[in-house]
Amino acid sequence: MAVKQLDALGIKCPQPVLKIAAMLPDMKAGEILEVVADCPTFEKDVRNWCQRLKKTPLWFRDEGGGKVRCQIQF
Amino acid sequence: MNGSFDIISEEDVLHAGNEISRLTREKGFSILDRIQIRTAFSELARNMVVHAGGGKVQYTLLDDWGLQLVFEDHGPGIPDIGKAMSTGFSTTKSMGLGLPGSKKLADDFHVVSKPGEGTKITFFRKIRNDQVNNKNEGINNGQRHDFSRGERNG
Amino acid sequence: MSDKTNEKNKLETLEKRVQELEKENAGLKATLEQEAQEHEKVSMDLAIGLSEAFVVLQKISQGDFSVRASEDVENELLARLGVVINRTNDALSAAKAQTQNMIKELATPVIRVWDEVLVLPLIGTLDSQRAQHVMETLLERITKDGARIVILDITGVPYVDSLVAANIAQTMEAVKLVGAEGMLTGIRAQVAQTLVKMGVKITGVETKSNLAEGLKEAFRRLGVKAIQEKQPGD
Amino acid sequence: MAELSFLTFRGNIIVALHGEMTDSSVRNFQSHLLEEIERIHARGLIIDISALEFVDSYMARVFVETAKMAQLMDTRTVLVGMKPEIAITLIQMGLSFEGVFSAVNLDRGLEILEKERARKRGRR
Repeated sequence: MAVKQLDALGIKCPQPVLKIAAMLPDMKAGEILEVVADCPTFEKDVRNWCQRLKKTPLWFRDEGGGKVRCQIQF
Repeated sequence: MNGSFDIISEEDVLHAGNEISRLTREKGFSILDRIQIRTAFSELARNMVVHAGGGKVQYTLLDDWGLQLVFEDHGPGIPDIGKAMSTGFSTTKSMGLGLPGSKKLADDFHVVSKPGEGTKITFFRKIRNDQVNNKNEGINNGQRHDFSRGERNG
Repeated sequence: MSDKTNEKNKLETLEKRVQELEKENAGLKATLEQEAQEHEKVSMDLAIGLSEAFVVLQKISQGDFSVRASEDVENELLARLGVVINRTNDALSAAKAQTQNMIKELATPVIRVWDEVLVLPLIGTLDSQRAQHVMETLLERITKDGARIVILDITGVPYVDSLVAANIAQTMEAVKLVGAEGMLTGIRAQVAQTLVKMGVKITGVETKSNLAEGLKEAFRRLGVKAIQEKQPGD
Repeated sequence: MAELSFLTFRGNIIVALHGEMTDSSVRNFQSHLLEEIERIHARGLIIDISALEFVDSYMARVFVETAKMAQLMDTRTVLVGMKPEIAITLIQMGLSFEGVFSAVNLDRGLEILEKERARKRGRR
Protein backbone atom coordinates (compact mmCIF):
# COMPACT_ATOMS: atom_id res chain seq x y z
CA MET A 1 0.00 0.00 0.00
CA ALA A 2 1.47 3.31 -1.04
CA VAL A 3 1.82 6.07 1.53
CA LYS A 4 -0.15 9.11 0.38
CA GLN A 5 1.61 12.47 0.58
CA LEU A 6 0.23 15.81 1.66
CA ASP A 7 2.14 19.11 1.48
CA ALA A 8 0.87 21.68 3.95
CA LEU A 9 3.91 23.97 3.92
CA GLY A 10 3.32 27.71 4.12
CA ILE A 11 -0.20 27.57 5.49
CA LYS A 12 -1.18 28.41 9.00
CA CYS A 13 -2.96 26.20 11.48
CA PRO A 14 -5.58 24.92 11.52
CA GLN A 15 -5.52 24.87 7.73
CA PRO A 16 -3.16 21.84 7.58
CA VAL A 17 -5.65 19.87 9.70
CA LEU A 18 -8.48 20.95 7.42
CA LYS A 19 -6.43 19.65 4.50
CA ILE A 20 -6.01 16.33 6.32
CA ALA A 21 -9.75 16.25 6.96
CA ALA A 22 -10.36 16.82 3.25
CA MET A 23 -8.34 13.65 2.54
CA LEU A 24 -10.76 11.54 4.60
CA PRO A 25 -13.07 10.40 1.80
CA ASP A 26 -10.10 9.06 -0.16
CA MET A 27 -8.49 7.16 2.69
CA LYS A 28 -9.37 3.59 3.47
CA ALA A 29 -9.09 2.19 6.98
CA GLY A 30 -5.47 1.25 7.64
CA GLU A 31 -3.99 3.45 4.92
CA ILE A 32 -1.17 5.85 5.80
CA LEU A 33 -0.97 9.58 5.08
CA GLU A 34 2.32 11.48 5.30
CA VAL A 35 2.03 15.22 5.97
CA VAL A 36 4.65 17.93 6.06
CA ALA A 37 3.89 21.39 7.52
CA ASP A 38 5.67 24.39 9.07
CA CYS A 39 3.01 25.82 11.28
CA PRO A 40 4.01 26.01 14.99
CA THR A 41 0.94 24.27 16.42
CA PHE A 42 0.90 21.55 13.75
CA GLU A 43 1.91 18.62 15.96
CA LYS A 44 -0.50 19.58 18.75
CA ASP A 45 -3.38 20.02 16.27
CA VAL A 46 -2.71 16.75 14.47
CA ARG A 47 -2.52 14.83 17.75
CA ASN A 48 -5.78 16.43 18.85
CA TRP A 49 -7.44 15.61 15.55
CA CYS A 50 -6.21 12.01 15.59
CA GLN A 51 -7.50 11.48 19.08
CA ARG A 52 -10.94 12.80 18.23
CA LEU A 53 -11.24 10.82 15.01
CA LYS A 54 -9.68 7.62 16.36
CA LYS A 55 -6.82 7.67 13.90
CA THR A 56 -3.30 6.63 14.82
CA PRO A 57 -0.45 9.15 14.67
CA LEU A 58 2.54 6.94 13.78
CA TRP A 59 5.45 9.39 14.21
CA PHE A 60 6.43 13.10 14.17
CA ARG A 61 9.84 14.31 12.98
CA ASP A 62 11.32 17.79 13.42
CA GLU A 63 13.13 18.53 10.15
CA GLY A 64 14.52 21.92 11.24
CA GLY A 65 13.46 25.40 10.21
CA GLY A 66 10.04 24.86 11.75
CA LYS A 67 9.27 21.99 9.36
CA VAL A 68 7.50 19.01 10.93
CA ARG A 69 6.77 15.76 9.09
CA CYS A 70 4.39 13.06 10.34
CA GLN A 71 2.55 9.90 9.34
CA ILE A 72 -1.03 9.10 10.27
CA GLN A 73 -2.71 5.74 9.90
CA PHE A 74 -6.39 6.02 9.01
CA MET B 1 -27.04 -10.24 29.09
CA ASN B 2 -26.45 -13.70 30.51
CA GLY B 3 -27.51 -16.10 33.18
CA SER B 4 -28.10 -19.73 33.91
CA PHE B 5 -30.74 -22.26 34.97
CA ASP B 6 -30.41 -25.52 36.82
CA ILE B 7 -32.53 -28.13 35.14
CA ILE B 8 -33.47 -31.17 37.20
CA SER B 9 -37.13 -31.83 36.53
CA GLU B 10 -39.72 -31.48 33.76
CA GLU B 11 -41.06 -28.45 35.59
CA ASP B 12 -37.62 -26.84 35.45
CA VAL B 13 -37.59 -27.36 31.68
CA LEU B 14 -40.91 -25.53 31.48
CA HIS B 15 -39.99 -22.65 33.75
CA ALA B 16 -36.59 -22.03 32.20
CA GLY B 17 -38.18 -22.30 28.76
CA ASN B 18 -40.74 -19.64 29.69
CA GLU B 19 -37.95 -17.40 30.89
CA ILE B 20 -36.08 -17.84 27.60
CA SER B 21 -39.30 -16.99 25.72
CA ARG B 22 -39.71 -13.85 27.77
CA LEU B 23 -36.12 -12.74 27.21
CA THR B 24 -36.20 -13.31 23.46
CA ARG B 25 -39.50 -11.45 23.21
CA GLU B 26 -38.02 -8.50 25.08
CA LYS B 27 -34.97 -8.51 22.83
CA GLY B 28 -37.17 -8.24 19.77
CA PHE B 29 -36.70 -11.68 18.19
CA SER B 30 -39.35 -12.47 15.56
CA ILE B 31 -42.14 -14.94 16.39
CA LEU B 32 -40.50 -17.60 14.24
CA ASP B 33 -37.15 -17.05 15.98
CA ARG B 34 -38.80 -17.25 19.38
CA ILE B 35 -40.76 -20.40 18.66
CA GLN B 36 -37.76 -22.14 17.14
CA ILE B 37 -35.52 -21.20 20.08
CA ARG B 38 -38.20 -22.33 22.55
CA THR B 39 -38.61 -25.62 20.73
CA ALA B 40 -34.87 -26.33 20.58
CA PHE B 41 -34.59 -25.38 24.25
CA SER B 42 -37.33 -27.83 25.14
CA GLU B 43 -35.66 -30.63 23.14
CA LEU B 44 -32.19 -30.13 24.58
CA ALA B 45 -33.25 -29.45 28.16
CA ARG B 46 -35.49 -32.54 28.09
CA ASN B 47 -32.53 -34.59 26.85
CA MET B 48 -30.59 -33.54 29.94
CA VAL B 49 -33.41 -34.53 32.28
CA VAL B 50 -34.11 -37.84 30.56
CA HIS B 51 -30.57 -38.99 29.77
CA ALA B 52 -28.42 -37.34 32.44
CA GLY B 53 -30.77 -36.72 35.34
CA GLY B 54 -30.44 -32.98 34.85
CA GLY B 55 -27.84 -30.34 34.16
CA LYS B 56 -27.26 -26.68 33.69
CA VAL B 57 -28.18 -24.24 30.92
CA GLN B 58 -26.24 -21.03 30.45
CA TYR B 59 -27.52 -18.33 28.16
CA THR B 60 -25.89 -15.31 26.55
CA LEU B 61 -28.13 -12.80 24.83
CA LEU B 62 -26.63 -9.90 22.91
CA ASP B 63 -28.08 -7.08 20.83
CA ASP B 64 -27.48 -7.33 17.10
CA TRP B 65 -26.11 -10.83 17.61
CA GLY B 66 -28.40 -13.49 18.93
CA LEU B 67 -28.81 -16.07 21.64
CA GLN B 68 -26.37 -18.73 22.73
CA LEU B 69 -27.48 -21.59 24.93
CA VAL B 70 -24.99 -23.97 26.50
CA PHE B 71 -26.41 -27.20 27.91
CA GLU B 72 -24.04 -29.00 30.23
CA ASP B 73 -24.61 -32.22 32.11
CA HIS B 74 -22.56 -34.84 33.95
CA GLY B 75 -24.53 -37.80 32.68
CA PRO B 76 -23.33 -40.92 30.93
CA GLY B 77 -22.42 -39.02 27.73
CA ILE B 78 -23.28 -39.91 24.17
CA PRO B 79 -21.32 -42.96 22.98
CA ASP B 80 -21.79 -42.29 19.27
CA ILE B 81 -22.50 -38.66 18.43
CA GLY B 82 -22.74 -39.32 14.70
CA LYS B 83 -25.44 -41.89 15.32
CA ALA B 84 -27.26 -39.66 17.81
CA MET B 85 -27.25 -36.81 15.32
CA SER B 86 -28.82 -38.87 12.56
CA THR B 87 -32.59 -38.59 12.21
CA GLY B 88 -34.56 -41.46 13.64
CA PHE B 89 -32.08 -42.67 16.19
CA SER B 90 -33.26 -42.69 19.75
CA THR B 91 -32.29 -44.55 22.87
CA THR B 92 -35.45 -43.80 24.78
CA LYS B 93 -38.54 -41.84 23.98
CA SER B 94 -39.25 -38.98 21.57
CA MET B 95 -38.89 -39.49 17.86
CA GLY B 96 -35.13 -39.31 18.15
CA LEU B 97 -35.36 -35.84 16.71
CA GLY B 98 -34.24 -33.92 19.76
CA LEU B 99 -30.62 -33.56 18.77
CA PRO B 100 -30.75 -33.50 14.94
CA GLY B 101 -33.95 -31.42 15.05
CA SER B 102 -32.42 -28.78 17.30
CA LYS B 103 -29.38 -28.66 15.07
CA LYS B 104 -31.63 -27.83 12.12
CA LEU B 105 -33.07 -24.91 14.08
CA ALA B 106 -29.62 -23.55 14.94
CA ASP B 107 -27.25 -21.24 13.11
CA ASP B 108 -24.43 -22.94 14.94
CA PHE B 109 -24.53 -26.21 16.84
CA HIS B 110 -21.79 -28.03 18.63
CA VAL B 111 -21.75 -31.22 20.67
CA VAL B 112 -18.92 -32.38 22.90
CA SER B 113 -19.47 -35.59 24.82
CA LYS B 114 -17.25 -37.89 26.82
CA PRO B 115 -18.66 -41.26 27.85
CA GLY B 116 -18.89 -41.39 31.63
CA GLU B 117 -18.20 -37.68 32.05
CA GLY B 118 -21.02 -35.79 30.46
CA THR B 119 -22.21 -33.80 27.48
CA LYS B 120 -21.92 -30.17 26.48
CA ILE B 121 -24.10 -28.82 23.69
CA THR B 122 -23.80 -25.30 22.33
CA PHE B 123 -26.75 -23.89 20.44
CA PHE B 124 -26.56 -20.51 18.73
CA ARG B 125 -29.33 -18.67 17.01
CA LYS B 126 -28.73 -15.41 15.19
CA ILE B 127 -31.26 -12.61 15.62
CA ARG B 128 -32.91 -11.89 12.28
CA ASN B 129 -35.79 -9.63 12.96
CA ASP B 130 -36.50 -6.99 10.33
CA GLN B 131 -34.70 -4.26 12.15
CA VAL B 132 -31.45 -6.16 11.90
CA ASN B 133 -32.07 -7.42 8.40
CA ASN B 134 -32.31 -3.85 7.19
CA LYS B 135 -28.82 -3.12 8.36
CA ASN B 136 -25.98 -3.57 5.97
CA GLU B 137 -24.25 -6.49 7.59
CA GLY B 138 -21.27 -6.60 5.30
CA ILE B 139 -19.93 -3.24 6.32
CA ASN B 140 -20.42 -2.93 10.00
CA ASN B 141 -20.68 -6.55 11.13
CA GLY B 142 -23.69 -5.62 13.15
CA GLN B 143 -21.82 -3.11 15.26
CA ARG B 144 -23.01 0.40 15.71
CA HIS B 145 -20.70 3.20 14.75
CA ASP B 146 -20.93 6.10 17.06
CA PHE B 147 -18.25 8.56 17.93
CA SER B 148 -19.32 8.66 21.51
CA ARG B 149 -18.73 4.93 21.78
CA GLY B 150 -15.34 5.01 20.16
CA GLU B 151 -14.71 3.13 16.98
CA ARG B 152 -11.22 2.05 16.17
CA ASN B 153 -9.96 1.79 12.63
CA GLY B 154 -6.99 -0.11 11.34
CA MET C 1 15.23 77.55 36.48
CA SER C 2 11.70 77.78 35.34
CA ASP C 3 12.86 76.48 31.96
CA LYS C 4 14.45 73.51 33.61
CA THR C 5 11.38 72.86 35.63
CA ASN C 6 9.38 73.13 32.52
CA GLU C 7 11.62 70.68 30.70
CA LYS C 8 11.45 68.26 33.60
CA ASN C 9 7.72 68.48 33.70
CA LYS C 10 7.51 67.84 29.97
CA LEU C 11 9.79 64.85 30.30
CA GLU C 12 7.73 63.44 33.12
CA THR C 13 4.56 63.87 31.13
CA LEU C 14 6.16 62.18 28.17
CA GLU C 15 7.41 59.32 30.29
CA LYS C 16 4.00 58.94 31.80
CA ARG C 17 2.52 58.94 28.34
CA VAL C 18 4.99 56.28 27.18
CA GLN C 19 4.16 54.15 30.19
CA GLU C 20 0.48 54.53 29.45
CA LEU C 21 1.02 53.62 25.83
CA GLU C 22 3.07 50.60 26.80
CA LYS C 23 0.31 49.50 29.11
CA GLU C 24 -2.26 50.02 26.41
CA ASN C 25 -0.08 48.15 23.98
CA ALA C 26 0.31 45.21 26.34
CA GLY C 27 -3.45 45.14 26.80
CA LEU C 28 -3.99 45.15 23.07
CA LYS C 29 -1.41 42.40 22.62
CA ALA C 30 -3.13 40.25 25.21
CA THR C 31 -6.50 40.81 23.58
CA LEU C 32 -5.05 39.96 20.20
CA GLU C 33 -3.43 36.81 21.54
CA GLN C 34 -6.63 35.82 23.24
CA GLU C 35 -8.54 36.42 20.06
CA ALA C 36 -6.02 34.42 18.10
CA GLN C 37 -6.35 31.60 20.57
CA GLU C 38 -10.11 31.69 20.39
CA HIS C 39 -9.93 31.81 16.64
CA GLU C 40 -7.57 28.86 16.69
CA LYS C 41 -9.89 26.89 18.96
CA VAL C 42 -12.97 27.59 16.85
CA SER C 43 -11.10 26.68 13.66
CA MET C 44 -9.84 23.47 15.21
CA ASP C 45 -13.33 22.58 16.43
CA LEU C 46 -14.61 23.23 12.95
CA ALA C 47 -11.86 21.10 11.43
CA ILE C 48 -12.63 18.22 13.74
CA GLY C 49 -16.38 18.60 13.46
CA LEU C 50 -16.20 18.63 9.67
CA SER C 51 -13.89 15.61 9.71
CA GLU C 52 -16.42 13.70 11.77
CA ALA C 53 -19.19 14.75 9.43
CA PHE C 54 -17.04 13.47 6.55
CA VAL C 55 -16.61 10.09 8.20
CA VAL C 56 -20.32 9.75 8.85
CA LEU C 57 -21.26 10.77 5.30
CA GLN C 58 -18.70 8.35 3.90
CA LYS C 59 -20.26 5.48 5.87
CA ILE C 60 -23.74 6.49 4.73
CA SER C 61 -22.54 6.56 1.13
CA GLN C 62 -21.39 2.97 1.62
CA GLY C 63 -24.89 2.01 2.71
CA ASP C 64 -24.22 1.87 6.42
CA PHE C 65 -27.15 3.62 8.04
CA SER C 66 -26.22 2.67 11.58
CA VAL C 67 -23.94 5.72 12.00
CA ARG C 68 -25.00 8.92 13.76
CA ALA C 69 -23.43 12.38 13.60
CA SER C 70 -22.95 14.24 16.88
CA GLU C 71 -25.74 16.71 17.56
CA ASP C 72 -24.72 17.94 20.99
CA VAL C 73 -21.59 19.90 20.11
CA GLU C 74 -20.75 23.42 21.24
CA ASN C 75 -20.51 24.91 17.79
CA GLU C 76 -24.02 25.71 16.62
CA LEU C 77 -23.21 25.31 12.96
CA LEU C 78 -21.74 21.84 13.53
CA ALA C 79 -24.66 20.88 15.72
CA ARG C 80 -27.08 21.86 12.94
CA LEU C 81 -24.97 19.96 10.41
CA GLY C 82 -25.18 16.89 12.65
CA VAL C 83 -28.96 17.21 12.91
CA VAL C 84 -29.36 17.53 9.14
CA ILE C 85 -27.05 14.57 8.46
CA ASN C 86 -28.97 12.41 10.92
CA ARG C 87 -32.29 13.45 9.42
CA THR C 88 -31.05 12.59 5.95
CA ASN C 89 -29.72 9.30 7.23
CA ASP C 90 -33.05 8.40 8.84
CA ALA C 91 -34.95 9.26 5.68
CA LEU C 92 -32.56 7.22 3.53
CA SER C 93 -32.65 4.18 5.76
CA ALA C 94 -36.43 4.33 6.00
CA ALA C 95 -36.64 4.54 2.22
CA LYS C 96 -34.29 1.58 1.90
CA ALA C 97 -36.30 -0.52 4.36
CA GLN C 98 -39.48 0.36 2.51
CA THR C 99 -37.96 -0.64 -0.82
CA GLN C 100 -36.76 -3.91 0.65
CA ASN C 101 -40.20 -4.67 2.02
CA MET C 102 -41.75 -3.82 -1.31
CA ILE C 103 -39.35 -6.12 -3.11
CA LYS C 104 -40.14 -8.86 -0.61
CA GLU C 105 -43.86 -8.39 -1.10
CA LEU C 106 -43.57 -8.25 -4.87
CA ALA C 107 -41.49 -11.41 -4.76
CA THR C 108 -44.27 -13.27 -2.97
CA PRO C 109 -47.57 -12.11 -4.43
CA VAL C 110 -50.16 -14.25 -2.71
CA ILE C 111 -53.36 -13.83 -4.70
CA ARG C 112 -56.80 -14.82 -3.52
CA VAL C 113 -58.29 -16.03 -6.80
CA TRP C 114 -61.47 -17.39 -5.27
CA ASP C 115 -63.02 -17.73 -1.85
CA GLU C 116 -60.67 -19.98 0.05
CA VAL C 117 -58.29 -20.45 -2.87
CA LEU C 118 -54.86 -18.84 -2.81
CA VAL C 119 -52.39 -18.77 -5.68
CA LEU C 120 -48.75 -17.93 -5.30
CA PRO C 121 -47.03 -17.57 -8.67
CA LEU C 122 -43.29 -17.57 -8.15
CA ILE C 123 -41.13 -15.86 -10.73
CA GLY C 124 -37.39 -15.88 -11.02
CA THR C 125 -34.70 -17.84 -9.29
CA LEU C 126 -35.27 -18.91 -5.74
CA ASP C 127 -32.60 -18.92 -3.13
CA SER C 128 -33.25 -20.55 0.20
CA GLN C 129 -33.74 -17.21 1.94
CA ARG C 130 -36.49 -16.26 -0.48
CA ALA C 131 -37.95 -19.76 -0.27
CA GLN C 132 -38.10 -19.38 3.50
CA HIS C 133 -39.88 -16.06 3.10
CA VAL C 134 -42.33 -17.65 0.64
CA MET C 135 -43.12 -20.32 3.20
CA GLU C 136 -43.73 -17.81 5.99
CA THR C 137 -45.88 -15.49 3.86
CA LEU C 138 -47.97 -18.29 2.43
CA LEU C 139 -48.64 -19.95 5.78
CA GLU C 140 -49.60 -16.69 7.38
CA ARG C 141 -52.09 -15.96 4.63
CA ILE C 142 -53.60 -19.42 4.93
CA THR C 143 -54.30 -19.02 8.63
CA LYS C 144 -55.46 -15.42 8.22
CA ASP C 145 -57.78 -16.04 5.26
CA GLY C 146 -58.79 -19.55 6.27
CA ALA C 147 -57.81 -20.81 2.83
CA ARG C 148 -58.69 -24.34 1.81
CA ILE C 149 -56.59 -24.77 -1.28
CA VAL C 150 -53.22 -23.27 -2.05
CA ILE C 151 -51.62 -23.42 -5.46
CA LEU C 152 -47.92 -22.84 -5.68
CA ASP C 153 -47.19 -22.11 -9.32
CA ILE C 154 -43.53 -22.37 -10.21
CA THR C 155 -43.83 -21.95 -13.99
CA GLY C 156 -41.66 -18.86 -13.65
CA VAL C 157 -38.93 -20.67 -11.79
CA PRO C 158 -36.45 -21.96 -14.35
CA TYR C 159 -34.13 -23.76 -12.02
CA VAL C 160 -33.91 -24.90 -8.42
CA ASP C 161 -31.03 -26.34 -6.46
CA SER C 162 -31.48 -29.21 -4.03
CA LEU C 163 -31.80 -26.89 -1.05
CA VAL C 164 -34.60 -24.89 -2.64
CA ALA C 165 -36.27 -28.10 -3.85
CA ALA C 166 -36.27 -29.28 -0.24
CA ASN C 167 -37.68 -25.90 0.78
CA ILE C 168 -40.56 -26.28 -1.67
CA ALA C 169 -41.28 -29.75 -0.36
CA GLN C 170 -41.21 -28.41 3.19
CA THR C 171 -43.55 -25.59 2.27
CA MET C 172 -46.09 -28.04 0.89
CA GLU C 173 -45.88 -30.13 4.05
CA ALA C 174 -46.28 -27.09 6.27
CA VAL C 175 -49.33 -26.03 4.21
CA LYS C 176 -50.90 -29.37 5.06
CA LEU C 177 -50.02 -29.00 8.74
CA VAL C 178 -51.79 -25.70 9.15
CA GLY C 179 -54.81 -27.27 7.50
CA ALA C 180 -54.94 -26.46 3.79
CA GLU C 181 -54.53 -28.54 0.67
CA GLY C 182 -51.42 -27.75 -1.31
CA MET C 183 -51.07 -28.03 -5.05
CA LEU C 184 -47.94 -27.59 -7.09
CA THR C 185 -48.23 -26.48 -10.70
CA GLY C 186 -45.88 -25.64 -13.57
CA ILE C 187 -42.93 -27.84 -12.66
CA ARG C 188 -40.38 -27.44 -15.44
CA ALA C 189 -38.26 -30.24 -16.83
CA GLN C 190 -35.15 -29.05 -15.06
CA VAL C 191 -36.96 -28.66 -11.77
CA ALA C 192 -38.51 -32.12 -12.07
CA GLN C 193 -35.06 -33.57 -12.72
CA THR C 194 -33.63 -31.91 -9.64
CA LEU C 195 -36.51 -33.07 -7.48
CA VAL C 196 -36.13 -36.70 -8.51
CA LYS C 197 -32.34 -36.81 -8.70
CA MET C 198 -31.95 -35.25 -5.29
CA GLY C 199 -34.52 -37.62 -3.87
CA VAL C 200 -36.78 -34.80 -2.70
CA LYS C 201 -40.14 -36.31 -1.95
CA ILE C 202 -43.24 -34.17 -2.26
CA THR C 203 -45.75 -36.39 -0.56
CA GLY C 204 -49.48 -36.03 -0.56
CA VAL C 205 -49.44 -33.02 -2.84
CA GLU C 206 -51.26 -32.89 -6.14
CA THR C 207 -49.14 -31.68 -9.02
CA LYS C 208 -50.72 -30.26 -12.17
CA SER C 209 -49.03 -29.31 -15.41
CA ASN C 210 -50.08 -25.67 -15.31
CA LEU C 211 -51.95 -23.12 -13.28
CA ALA C 212 -55.15 -23.47 -15.34
CA GLU C 213 -55.30 -27.18 -14.59
CA GLY C 214 -54.59 -26.45 -10.97
CA LEU C 215 -57.46 -23.98 -10.79
CA LYS C 216 -59.82 -26.44 -12.48
CA GLU C 217 -58.90 -29.06 -9.91
CA ALA C 218 -59.37 -26.54 -7.09
CA PHE C 219 -62.84 -25.62 -8.36
CA ARG C 220 -63.74 -29.28 -8.77
CA ARG C 221 -62.79 -29.91 -5.14
CA LEU C 222 -64.78 -26.95 -3.92
CA GLY C 223 -67.75 -27.93 -6.08
CA VAL C 224 -67.55 -24.70 -8.05
CA LYS C 225 -68.64 -24.93 -11.69
CA ALA C 226 -66.84 -22.73 -14.17
CA ILE C 227 -68.95 -22.04 -17.23
CA GLN C 228 -67.25 -21.93 -20.58
CA GLU C 229 -69.34 -20.67 -23.46
CA LYS C 230 -67.45 -22.21 -26.31
CA GLN C 231 -65.38 -25.30 -25.82
CA PRO C 232 -62.68 -25.58 -28.47
CA GLY C 233 -61.97 -29.17 -29.47
CA ASP C 234 -63.08 -31.36 -26.61
CA MET D 1 -50.74 -28.16 33.36
CA ALA D 2 -54.17 -26.67 33.70
CA GLU D 3 -57.03 -29.13 33.95
CA LEU D 4 -58.22 -30.64 30.71
CA SER D 5 -61.78 -30.13 29.66
CA PHE D 6 -63.35 -32.25 26.98
CA LEU D 7 -66.24 -30.94 24.99
CA THR D 8 -68.57 -33.28 23.19
CA PHE D 9 -70.25 -32.14 20.01
CA ARG D 10 -72.28 -34.45 17.71
CA GLY D 11 -70.35 -37.47 18.83
CA ASN D 12 -67.02 -35.76 18.49
CA ILE D 13 -64.65 -34.93 21.31
CA ILE D 14 -63.18 -31.46 21.20
CA VAL D 15 -60.23 -30.66 23.39
CA ALA D 16 -58.32 -27.40 23.49
CA LEU D 17 -54.77 -27.36 24.78
CA HIS D 18 -53.39 -24.22 26.28
CA GLY D 19 -50.54 -22.97 28.37
CA GLU D 20 -47.54 -25.14 28.83
CA MET D 21 -47.32 -28.88 29.12
CA THR D 22 -44.67 -30.99 30.80
CA ASP D 23 -43.91 -34.39 29.34
CA SER D 24 -45.97 -36.10 32.01
CA SER D 25 -48.96 -33.84 31.45
CA VAL D 26 -48.72 -34.65 27.73
CA ARG D 27 -48.77 -38.36 28.61
CA ASN D 28 -51.72 -37.83 30.94
CA PHE D 29 -53.53 -35.96 28.23
CA GLN D 30 -53.11 -38.93 25.89
CA SER D 31 -54.46 -41.54 28.28
CA HIS D 32 -57.38 -39.38 29.44
CA LEU D 33 -58.30 -38.66 25.87
CA LEU D 34 -58.29 -42.31 24.85
CA GLU D 35 -60.37 -43.25 27.89
CA GLU D 36 -62.88 -40.58 26.97
CA ILE D 37 -63.05 -41.86 23.39
CA GLU D 38 -63.81 -45.32 24.70
CA ARG D 39 -66.35 -44.04 27.21
CA ILE D 40 -68.51 -42.08 24.79
CA HIS D 41 -67.68 -44.06 21.64
CA ALA D 42 -66.49 -40.87 20.00
CA ARG D 43 -66.61 -40.78 16.24
CA GLY D 44 -64.19 -37.98 15.85
CA LEU D 45 -61.55 -36.17 17.85
CA ILE D 46 -60.48 -32.58 17.49
CA ILE D 47 -57.34 -31.34 19.22
CA ASP D 48 -57.22 -27.56 19.17
CA ILE D 49 -53.63 -26.40 19.55
CA SER D 50 -54.13 -22.77 18.54
CA ALA D 51 -53.26 -21.57 22.04
CA LEU D 52 -50.05 -23.56 22.34
CA GLU D 53 -46.92 -21.44 22.34
CA PHE D 54 -44.80 -24.13 20.82
CA VAL D 55 -44.87 -27.82 19.95
CA ASP D 56 -41.71 -29.85 20.33
CA SER D 57 -40.91 -33.27 18.92
CA TYR D 58 -42.17 -35.05 22.01
CA MET D 59 -45.57 -33.37 21.91
CA ALA D 60 -45.74 -33.89 18.16
CA ARG D 61 -45.03 -37.57 18.59
CA VAL D 62 -47.78 -37.87 21.19
CA PHE D 63 -50.25 -36.18 18.81
CA VAL D 64 -49.37 -38.55 15.96
CA GLU D 65 -49.48 -41.55 18.30
CA THR D 66 -52.81 -40.49 19.76
CA ALA D 67 -54.24 -40.16 16.26
CA LYS D 68 -53.02 -43.68 15.40
CA MET D 69 -54.45 -45.12 18.64
CA ALA D 70 -57.75 -43.34 18.07
CA GLN D 71 -57.81 -44.66 14.52
CA LEU D 72 -57.56 -48.20 15.93
CA MET D 73 -60.67 -47.35 17.94
CA ASP D 74 -62.36 -46.12 14.74
CA THR D 75 -62.01 -42.45 15.64
CA ARG D 76 -60.56 -39.89 13.24
CA THR D 77 -58.34 -37.15 14.63
CA VAL D 78 -58.01 -33.59 13.37
CA LEU D 79 -55.33 -31.21 14.62
CA VAL D 80 -56.73 -27.71 14.55
CA GLY D 81 -55.19 -24.24 14.54
CA MET D 82 -51.49 -24.91 14.28
CA LYS D 83 -49.63 -21.60 14.09
CA PRO D 84 -47.63 -21.08 10.87
CA GLU D 85 -44.40 -20.68 12.84
CA ILE D 86 -44.98 -23.94 14.67
CA ALA D 87 -45.67 -25.73 11.38
CA ILE D 88 -42.46 -24.36 9.87
CA THR D 89 -40.49 -25.39 12.95
CA LEU D 90 -41.81 -28.94 13.02
CA ILE D 91 -41.27 -29.44 9.30
CA GLN D 92 -37.77 -28.00 9.45
CA MET D 93 -36.93 -30.35 12.28
CA GLY D 94 -37.89 -33.18 9.98
CA LEU D 95 -41.06 -34.38 11.67
CA SER D 96 -43.69 -36.28 9.76
CA PHE D 97 -47.39 -36.03 10.45
CA GLU D 98 -48.54 -38.82 8.21
CA GLY D 99 -52.03 -40.02 8.94
CA VAL D 100 -53.09 -36.93 10.87
CA PHE D 101 -55.65 -34.51 9.49
CA SER D 102 -55.12 -30.79 9.98
CA ALA D 103 -57.54 -27.88 9.77
CA VAL D 104 -57.16 -24.13 10.03
CA ASN D 105 -60.02 -23.78 12.50
CA LEU D 106 -62.66 -25.68 14.45
CA ASP D 107 -65.30 -25.31 11.72
CA ARG D 108 -63.05 -26.89 9.14
CA GLY D 109 -62.07 -29.58 11.59
CA LEU D 110 -65.69 -30.58 12.09
CA GLU D 111 -66.21 -30.44 8.33
CA ILE D 112 -63.34 -32.88 7.80
CA LEU D 113 -64.81 -35.26 10.35
CA GLU D 114 -68.22 -35.08 8.61
CA LYS D 115 -66.64 -35.82 5.26
CA GLU D 116 -64.69 -38.74 6.63
CA ARG D 117 -67.87 -40.14 8.12
CA ALA D 118 -69.72 -39.75 4.83
CA ARG D 119 -66.86 -41.47 3.02
CA LYS D 120 -67.01 -44.37 5.45
CA ARG D 121 -70.77 -44.69 5.03
CA GLY D 122 -70.34 -44.64 1.26
CA ARG D 123 -67.86 -47.48 1.45
CA ARG D 124 -70.23 -49.72 3.36
